[in-house]
Amino acid sequence: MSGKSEKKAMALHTPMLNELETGPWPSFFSDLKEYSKKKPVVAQLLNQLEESYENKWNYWIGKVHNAPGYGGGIIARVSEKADKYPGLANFHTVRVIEPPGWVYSTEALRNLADTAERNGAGILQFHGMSGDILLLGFDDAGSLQCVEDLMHDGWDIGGSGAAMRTLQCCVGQARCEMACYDTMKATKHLTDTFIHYLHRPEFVYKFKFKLSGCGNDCSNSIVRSDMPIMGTWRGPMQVNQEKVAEFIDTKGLEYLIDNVLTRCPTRCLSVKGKTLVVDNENCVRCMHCINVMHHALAPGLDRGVTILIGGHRTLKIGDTMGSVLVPFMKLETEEDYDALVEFIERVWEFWNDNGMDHERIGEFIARIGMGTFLKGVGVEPDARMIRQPRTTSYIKFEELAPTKFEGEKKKDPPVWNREAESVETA
Amino acid sequence: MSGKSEKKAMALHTPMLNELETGPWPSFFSDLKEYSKKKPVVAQLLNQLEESYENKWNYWIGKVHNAPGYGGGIIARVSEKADKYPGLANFHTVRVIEPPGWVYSTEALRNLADTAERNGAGILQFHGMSGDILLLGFDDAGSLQCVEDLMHDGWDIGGSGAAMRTLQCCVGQARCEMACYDTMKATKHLTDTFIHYLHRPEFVYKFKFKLSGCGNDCSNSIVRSDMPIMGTWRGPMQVNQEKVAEFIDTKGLEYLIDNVLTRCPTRCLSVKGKTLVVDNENCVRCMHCINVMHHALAPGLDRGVTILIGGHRTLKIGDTMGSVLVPFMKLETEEDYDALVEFIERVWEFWNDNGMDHERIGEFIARIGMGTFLKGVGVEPDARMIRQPRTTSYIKFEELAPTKFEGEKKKDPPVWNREAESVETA
Amino acid sequence: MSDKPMAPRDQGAPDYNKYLHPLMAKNYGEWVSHDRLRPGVLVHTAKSGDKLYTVRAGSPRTMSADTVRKVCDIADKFCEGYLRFTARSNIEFLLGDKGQLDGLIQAVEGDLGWPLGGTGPSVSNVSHTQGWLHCNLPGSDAAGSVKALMDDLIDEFKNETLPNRVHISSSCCQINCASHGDIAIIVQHHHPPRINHANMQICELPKVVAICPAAAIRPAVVNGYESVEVVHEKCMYCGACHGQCPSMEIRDSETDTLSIWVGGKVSNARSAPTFMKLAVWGLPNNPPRWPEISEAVRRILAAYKEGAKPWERVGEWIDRIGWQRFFEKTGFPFTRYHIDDGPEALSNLNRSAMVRL
Amino acid sequence: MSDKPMAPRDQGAPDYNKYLHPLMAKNYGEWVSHDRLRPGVLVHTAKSGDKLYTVRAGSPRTMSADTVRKVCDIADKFCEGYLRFTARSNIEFLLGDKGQLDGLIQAVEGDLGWPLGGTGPSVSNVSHTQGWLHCNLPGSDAAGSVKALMDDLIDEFKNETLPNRVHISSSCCQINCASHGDIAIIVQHHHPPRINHANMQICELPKVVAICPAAAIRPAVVNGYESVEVVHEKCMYCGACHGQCPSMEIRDSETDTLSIWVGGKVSNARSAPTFMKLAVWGLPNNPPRWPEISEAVRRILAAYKEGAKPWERVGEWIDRIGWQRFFEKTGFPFTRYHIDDGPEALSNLNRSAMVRL
Ligand code: SRM
Ligand code: SRM
Ligand code: SRM
Ligand code: SRM
Ligand code: SF4
Ligand code: SF4
Ligand code: SF4
Ligand code: SF4
Ligand code: SF4
Ligand code: SF4
Ligand code: SF4
Ligand code: SF4
Repeated sequence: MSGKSEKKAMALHTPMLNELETGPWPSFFSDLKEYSKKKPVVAQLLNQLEESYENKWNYWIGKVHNAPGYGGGIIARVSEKADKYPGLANFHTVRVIEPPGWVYSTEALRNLADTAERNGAGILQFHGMSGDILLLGFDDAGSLQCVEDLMHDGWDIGGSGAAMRTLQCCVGQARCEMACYDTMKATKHLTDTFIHYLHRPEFVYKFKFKLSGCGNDCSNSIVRSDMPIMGTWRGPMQVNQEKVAEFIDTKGLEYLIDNVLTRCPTRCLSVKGKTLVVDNENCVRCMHCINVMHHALAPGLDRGVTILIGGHRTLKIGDTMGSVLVPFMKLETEEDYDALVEFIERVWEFWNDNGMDHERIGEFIARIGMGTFLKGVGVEPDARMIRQPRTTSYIKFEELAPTKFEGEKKKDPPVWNREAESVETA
Repeated sequence: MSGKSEKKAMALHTPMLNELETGPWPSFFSDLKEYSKKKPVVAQLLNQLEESYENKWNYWIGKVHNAPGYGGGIIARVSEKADKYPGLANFHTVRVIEPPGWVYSTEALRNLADTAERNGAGILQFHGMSGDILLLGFDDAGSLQCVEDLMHDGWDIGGSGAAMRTLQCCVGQARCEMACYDTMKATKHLTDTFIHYLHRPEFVYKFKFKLSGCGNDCSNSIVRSDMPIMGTWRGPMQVNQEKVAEFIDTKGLEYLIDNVLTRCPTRCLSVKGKTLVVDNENCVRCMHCINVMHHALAPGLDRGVTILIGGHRTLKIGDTMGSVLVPFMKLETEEDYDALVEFIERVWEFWNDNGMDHERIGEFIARIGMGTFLKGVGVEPDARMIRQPRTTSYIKFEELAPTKFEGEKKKDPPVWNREAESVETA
Repeated sequence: MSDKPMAPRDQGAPDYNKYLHPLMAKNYGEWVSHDRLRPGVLVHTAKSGDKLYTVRAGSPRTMSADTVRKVCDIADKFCEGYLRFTARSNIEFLLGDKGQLDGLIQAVEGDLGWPLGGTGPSVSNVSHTQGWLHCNLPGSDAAGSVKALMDDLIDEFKNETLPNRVHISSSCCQINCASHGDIAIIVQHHHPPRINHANMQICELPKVVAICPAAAIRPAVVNGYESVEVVHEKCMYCGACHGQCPSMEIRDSETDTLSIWVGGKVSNARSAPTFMKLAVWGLPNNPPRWPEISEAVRRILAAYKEGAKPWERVGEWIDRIGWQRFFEKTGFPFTRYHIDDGPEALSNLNRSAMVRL
Repeated sequence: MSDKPMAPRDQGAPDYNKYLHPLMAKNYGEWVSHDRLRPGVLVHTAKSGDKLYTVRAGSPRTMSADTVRKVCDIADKFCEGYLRFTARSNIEFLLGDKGQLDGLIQAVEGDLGWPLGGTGPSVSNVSHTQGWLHCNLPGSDAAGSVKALMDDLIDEFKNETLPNRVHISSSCCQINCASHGDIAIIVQHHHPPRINHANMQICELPKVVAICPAAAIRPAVVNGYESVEVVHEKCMYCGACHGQCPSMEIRDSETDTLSIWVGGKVSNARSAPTFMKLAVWGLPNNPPRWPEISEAVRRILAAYKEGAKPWERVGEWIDRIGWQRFFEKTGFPFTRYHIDDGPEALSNLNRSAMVRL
C-alpha cells in the first residue's frame, strides 16, 4: 500500500476493544494494537472495528477487483467510512493457496509476512476456513503488486467465486499413522492439474475439495466440500495381537468392552481370551477401534480412497452432506491419478451442463436425484452409496420416460412437490 | 339378493383358477366353487375372475350407492361384463364394524353368515385391512336390506370415504399380558362417541384410528392410522428378580447378553450377578426385553397411552409415519376419556379448517410443519416429539411473521422448495 | 325388501363383552404370561391361575357362509362358542380345557383343512387386499397370489424356525391397502394413464386434477370433449387419478410388473418402526400361481434365515449386514431405481464414509 | 507498482516437500503410532524409530507480520525452521530433539504468550470467520467473540478432561463459513431484508431474484426505480439476497440474535457424521465479550462433561440420553422453533412410540 492515506497517524479510540486485552487467550486485538504503531492504517481499522462494536454494525461493502487474467482470489472491500478512515477506502484480502497440510518453513512464512507488510496492512490469517492463507488490507494497486510479488516468490493466489476453490487436506502421511493415502500429494496434484478452473470462475457455482487421510476426517471434508476424498482400506485391518494383550493387561477387559467392542457401529469386534477377533467383512472403516487402540491396530495394507459427493453448508436448500460416490479407488500410480482426474472432469461436465446458476453440486443432486446423477456421470449404482433403498413406490423407468434434468427443466417441479398449480387450474 | 339373475345356473369354466385348488394352504377358490353349487351367482363371479386371470384385467367399475342417511359403508361395484354375468351387474361390499379385538360368539358369526347369504352372494371376509367385517356381493336392493338386517341385529356399518374410518385394536387386555390399557374399551368408546363422523363423510379426507396395547403395535397403528394410540407406562418396569435368575440359569448369561442387554436401544439394561438392573430413566418402552423375558418382566404399574399423529400409506407425498404428539396420557377414568375425546375434536377441527381436499393429516403436517400444527391444536412442544431438533437455521419466529397455514395459502410454495417461479420472473 | 324404516341409527361398535370367551371375561386385564406349546398353540396364564389355550390357524380370509358355519361348529364343540380372528386374518380358537386340545387341533386341521401355525418366529398369514375379486383398481389378484405363495411357504407357517416373526403383505395396486410388511408385494405401472376422453365428463374434473401428486393433470378440450390431459414428463404413474376417475386408465396388462419390498417394521421393539424398502422390481405378473414371486420371497427368507440373529426382523438384519450384502445374498440386482428420489432421498443416501470393503 | 508482467501464471500449490520438517520428510508415510505426553504435546513414532515431537498452541489466527516473525524466531531456534498450522488454526511447532521440549514450551507460553493445549479430549481452538474485521455480511464479530469465549474455556483447552474432543465454531452470519461443530454459534435475522430501492440498479437483478431459496423476491418498479420486492410471507430471513446485493439489507442491530447449535460431527468414528442441531436461540449479540454466549457454552460443556461416556462426542451423548434430558440438564427451553420444518422435517420427528417417561 503506497497511498498517502496510510501514512496519516490516527489515535486509537477503542474502549470496547480494550476489553479484549484481558484474559489468557492470545488477543488479536493486542497484537494489532501494538502493530498499529508501525502500520498506521491498522489504527484506522481498529477504530472502525470499535465503531462496529459500539453500533453492532458493519461498514464493509464488497466490490469486484481482480488481477489481470484472473477471475478471483481477491476479496475486495471498501469502507462506508472511507471519509473518516481513508486508509480503509480499499481494503482487500488476497487469498493465497496454502502448502498442502499447512506445513511451512520459516523462510516461507517470513516471505509472506514481508509481502503482506510491504504491499498492505501486514495482517495475516493462518488459515481461512477453506484452507487459504489470507493476507488482509490492500488497496487496489497494493493488492495487484502483492499478487505479483507472491507469484514471483512461487506462491499462487487462491480461489473465490463460481470456481474450483483452494483445496485443503489433513497432515496425512507427513505425520499421521492413520493416513491411508498421500493427501498432500493428491492435493497438490489436483490443485496443479485443475489450476485453470481455480483461477477462472467458469462453473455454475463454487466447487470445493477436501482430502482426509482416513475416516476421522480431520480436514472436515464431508460437510464442507463438494467432493470429499477420504482414505480407507480393503481387506483385513492390521492387528498386533501382542499389543492387544498388552492393552487388555493395562486397561482391563471391561475398558475394552465398554470403549471398543460395544462402540463398533456394526458390532464386528469380539474378544477371545486376549485375542481380538475382527469380522473384517462387516467393518465399515469407521476408525474408532483403531483410534482407541492405535498401538495395536492399524488400517489394512490394501489402501485407497472413498470418494463422496455433495457436501456444503446451509444456503438455499439447507445443509447437504457428502454421500458415497466411489466406494473404493486406489490412488497410488500415475494411472490412478489420471483416472481420478478424468472422473472429476466427467462430474464437472455433467454438473455444469445441467446445473442452474448458483447451484452447488449437492443441491443439483438433490434436485435431479442421485439415480439420474449417476447415469449422467456414468457411474454404476452400488448399494454402498445408500443407507437404504427407496421407500416410495413411484418409479419412472427411464427407458420409458425422460429423466428429470432434461425436458421442461425450469418449469418442471420436482415430482415430489405438490404444487399449487393443480389447484389453480382447477 | 332377489333378482332372477342369481337363479340362473352357469357352468364353471375356470381352468386357471383350478390351479389354485392344489397345495396345502386353504383355497378360497375351492370354498367358493363348492359354494357356487348353492349360490349360482358365485359361479358367475368365479367365471369373471377366471377371465381376469386369463387377461390380467379387471372388470369392476365403482359407483356411488349408500343407505339412506349414510354417506358411506357400501363399496358399490358394477361389472363391465354384466351382459355375460348378469348377477354381477351390481355386486357391492358392505363394511360392518367389527367387535373390537375381533372377538366373536358363534351366534354372532352365524348371524353374519345368514345375513350375507340371505341378501347377497354369501361371501364374507374376516377381516378387511382396516378391520371391518366385509360382506361381498349385493345388488342395490340387497345391500340396503342387508344393512337394515344388520342394524336390526345390533351391528352397524363401517366407514368409507372422507370420514372417520372403522377403528381397529389389538386383543389387548382380553388376552395379552403386555396390554397397558383397555384397547377394546377405548375402541368402542371412540367409535360410539364419534359414530356420526364415521357414517357421514364430512372431513377433508379419511381419518383412521388404530389402538395397540403396547409398543409391539400388533394393530399396525403407526404406519396405518392417522392417530395411533399405543399403550405405555411411566416409572419403573416390573422386574421379578427370581424369574430373572431362573432365566439366566436356564438360558445362560450369554443368551441374556446377546439377546437382551445388547439389543436394548438405549443400552439401559445391565446385569449384576443374577440381578437385572434397569435404568428406567432411559428406557424408551420399546418392549423388547419384556418380550424376551416376559415371565420375569412386565410393563410398570402407572400405565397410560402415547398418542401419535399422521401415519398413512403412500399416496401423494409418500409414506408418512405416526410421530409422537402426546408422550403420555392416562386413559382410565371417565375424565381421561373425556379429555381424549375433547383433544381429538380439537385436532380434527384444526385439520378440517385448514387441510386441503384429499389431504391426510400426515400430509397436512408435512405441509404446514409440526411446529405450526402444535400451535394450531394447542399442544405444548415437547422434546420427546422429535428425534432431533432442526438442523436448518432459517427460522421464522411467528411473533414476527404469519404462519404457513394462513396467508396466501394456495399460492405459497413450501418455504423449502426452490420454485421455477424465481427463474420465470427473472 | 322389508318395510322396516331405513334411517341412520348410529349404533356404534358391537359390545365385545358379549363375545368374550368366559376365561377372557373373567381374567380381563389380569393376564400375566404366555407360552407357546407348539407352533400354532399359545397358552396364556392369568393371575387367577386360569389358563386359556389358543389354537391359531391360517384362514383364507375370504369365506363362504357355509365355511363360516363350519368354523362355528368347531367353536361350539370345543370353545364354548367363542373364537376370534387376528390382525393378520388368522383364526384363533379359544379353549379352556387342555384335554380338548388334540380334538380341536384334529378338527381344525382335519375337518376344516386349515393349517396350524403363524405363531412366534414364523411366517404368519399374508395380509392382502381385494384384487380382481372386488376392487376397481387392481393390476393383479391378491387372494390367488397369496394362496399360491402360502402353499410355497407352508413350512415356514407351520414351524417356528425363523429368527423372528415375518409379516408379509400383498397388494394389488400401488395404493397398497395391505400396507407395510417385512416383505411386501405390490404392482407397478410404467406409463401415464390413458384417457378415455369421450367418457371423461362423467367425473368431477376438479377432483381428479387436484389429486395428482405431481400436478401433471390439466383440464383440456380434446376432440371436442371437456376432458383433461396429462403432462407425461411430470406424471409418475402412481395411479392416484385412476382411483378418482375410471376414464384415466393406469393399468396395462402388457407392461405392469410386480415388485417386492423389504424391511417394513411396525413394532417399536429394539429399533424404531421403519418403512419398507425396494428389494426387486420388474417381476412378471403371472397368474394363476405367480411362481416368480414365490421364488423371490423364498430367496429373501432363505438369506434371512441363514444370516439373521435371533430377534432380528428382516430390516434389522439387513441394516446390520449392509444392503450390499443383502443384494449379494439374494442375487437381486442393485439398480439406480433403488436409489430414493422421494421426499427423504437425501437422508437415504450413505452420508458417511462407512463402507464395507 | 512494479513493471513486471501481470499475466496469469497458474503456478498451483506450493511444493510442500520444501516445507517438511526433516523428520517428516524422512519418515513420510512411515509413522506407526503417537502418544500424548501432556496436553498440547504429541509425539509420533516412525517405523525407523524416529520420534517427532509436536507442541500445539492456541493461535488467534489473525496475526500481524511482526507476530509471524516472532513465531518464526521460535521455530528457527527449536524446530530447524519448520512448523505447521492445524485444521483448527492452532500452531504446531515440530521438534526432533526431546531435550529441547521444555525450552520450546517456555518460548511458546512465555515469549509468544500462546497457551499449550487443544490435543486429545479437550476444547480445541474455535473455528471462526471474518466478522466485522473484513466481511461485508456479518451481523456480529467472530475473532472478538472467540477471544472472549476462549478466555472463558481456557482450562478446557489446556487440559484433556472431557469425554472426547470438542470442536466449536463461531460464524458471523447464517451463511456460517465456520460451519458445523460439536457446538456452533451463529447469527439469526428476524425480518425480511429492507430494500434500498434507489441503490438497486447497481446489482444484477436476475442474480438476486434467482438466489432466493424461497422464491420471495420479484422484480418491481418502486418509486420509479427498477427494483425488486420481497413477499414477506415467503421470506425466511436467510440473507442469501444480501450476499448478492448490498441494497437488500438483512441485518438489524436491534433484533438480530445469536443461536447455539450442538451435535455437529464430521468424523466417521463410531457413528456416521451428523449435522448440528438447534440448542438455544434468541441470545443477545453483546459485544465486546458476549458473556451470554460463554455462559451457554459452559452449560453445555458442564452437562456433557458430567454425563457423557468416554469417546462420546456431544451429539452422541445427547442421542443416548435423549433430547428431553439435554434440555433438562442445560435448562434451555424446548420450543416449537426447535421442531424442524426444513427438507428433512418429517424424519426429524420421533416416528416411533419410544419415549422416556
Ligand atoms: C474468508 C472465509 C471465512 C474466514 O474467515 O475464514 C469466508 C468468507 C466469506 N464467505 Fe465463506 N468463507 C470461507 C470459508 C467458507 C466455508 C468453509 C470451507 O470452505 O470449508 C464455507 C462452508 C462450506 C461450503 O462451501 O458450503 C463457506 C460458505 C460460504 C457461502 C455459502 C455457500 C453455500 O453454498 O452454502 C457463501 C455465500 C455464497 O457463496 O453465496 C460464502 C461467502 C463468503 C464471502 C465471500 C461473503 C460474500 O458472499 O460476499 C465472505 C468473504 C469475507 C471476506 O471479506 O473475506 N461462504 N465459506 C473463508 C474462506 C477463506 C479461505 O479461502 O480459506
Ligand atoms: C377393502 C380394503 C382392502 C381389503 O381387501 O381389505 C380396501 C380397499 C380399497 N381401498 Fe384401501 N382398503 C382397505 C384398507 C386400506 C388400508 C389399510 C388400513 O386401513 O390399515 C390402507 C393403508 C393405510 C392408509 O389409510 O393409508 C388403505 C389405503 C387406501 C388408499 C390410500 C390412502 C392414502 O391416503 O394413501 C386409497 C385411495 C384413496 O383413498 O384415494 C384406498 C382405496 C381403496 C378403494 C376404496 C379403492 C378406490 O379408491 O375405489 C378399495 C375398495 C376395494 C373394494 O372394492 O372393496 N385405500 N386402504 C381395506 C378396507 C377394508 C376394511 O374396511 O376393513
Ligand atoms: C393375535 C395378535 C393380536 C391381535 O389382536 O390379533 C398378536 C398377538 C401377539 N403378539 Fe403381536 N400379534 C398380532 C399381530 C402383530 C402385528 C401386526 C401384524 O402382524 O400385522 C405386529 C407388528 C408387526 C410389525 O412390526 O410389522 C406384532 C408385533 C409383535 C411383536 C414385536 C415383534 C418384533 O420383535 O418386532 C411381539 C413381541 C414378540 O414377538 O415377542 C408380539 C407379541 C405378541 C404376543 C406374544 C403378545 C402376548 O403376549 O400375547 C401375542 C402372541 C404372538 C404369537 O404369535 O406368538 N407381537 N404382532 C396378532 C396376530 C397376528 C397373526 O395372526 O399373525
Ligand atoms: C492436526 C490435525 C490435522 C491437521 O492436518 O491439522 C489433527 C490431528 C490428529 N487428529 Fe484429528 N486433527 C485435526 C483436526 C480434526 C478435525 C477437524 C476439525 O477439528 O476441524 C476432526 C473432525 C472433527 C469432527 O468430527 O467434528 C478430527 C477428528 C479426529 C478424530 C475423531 C474424533 C471422534 O472420535 O469423533 C480423531 C481420533 C481420535 O481422537 O483418536 C483424530 C485424531 C487425530 C490424531 C490423533 C491423528 C494422529 O494419529 O496423529 C492427531 C492428533 C490429535 C490430537 O489433537 O490429539 N482426529 N480432527 C487437526 C488438529 C486440529 C486442532 O488444532 O485441534
Ligand atoms: S484424517 Fe486421518 S490421516 Fe488425516 S490427520 Fe486425521 S487421523 Fe490422520
Ligand atoms: S474400524 Fe470401526 S467398524 Fe471397523 S472394526 Fe473398528 S470400530 Fe468396527
Ligand atoms: S400390541 Fe401389545 S398389548 Fe396388544 S396384543 Fe400386541 S403385545 Fe399385546
Ligand atoms: S423396554 Fe426396551 S428400552 Fe426399555 S429396557 Fe427394555 S429393551 Fe431397553
Ligand atoms: S391395493 Fe389397490 S387394487 Fe387392491 S384393494 Fe387396495 S385400492 Fe384396490
Ligand atoms: S398417474 Fe399419478 S402422477 Fe400420473 S397423472 Fe395420474 S395422479 Fe398424476
Ligand atoms: S459467516 Fe457470513 S459474515 Fe462471516 S465471513 Fe462468512 S459470509 Fe462473512
Ligand atoms: S432473506 Fe432469503 S428468503 Fe428472504 S428475500 Fe432474501 S434470499 Fe429470499
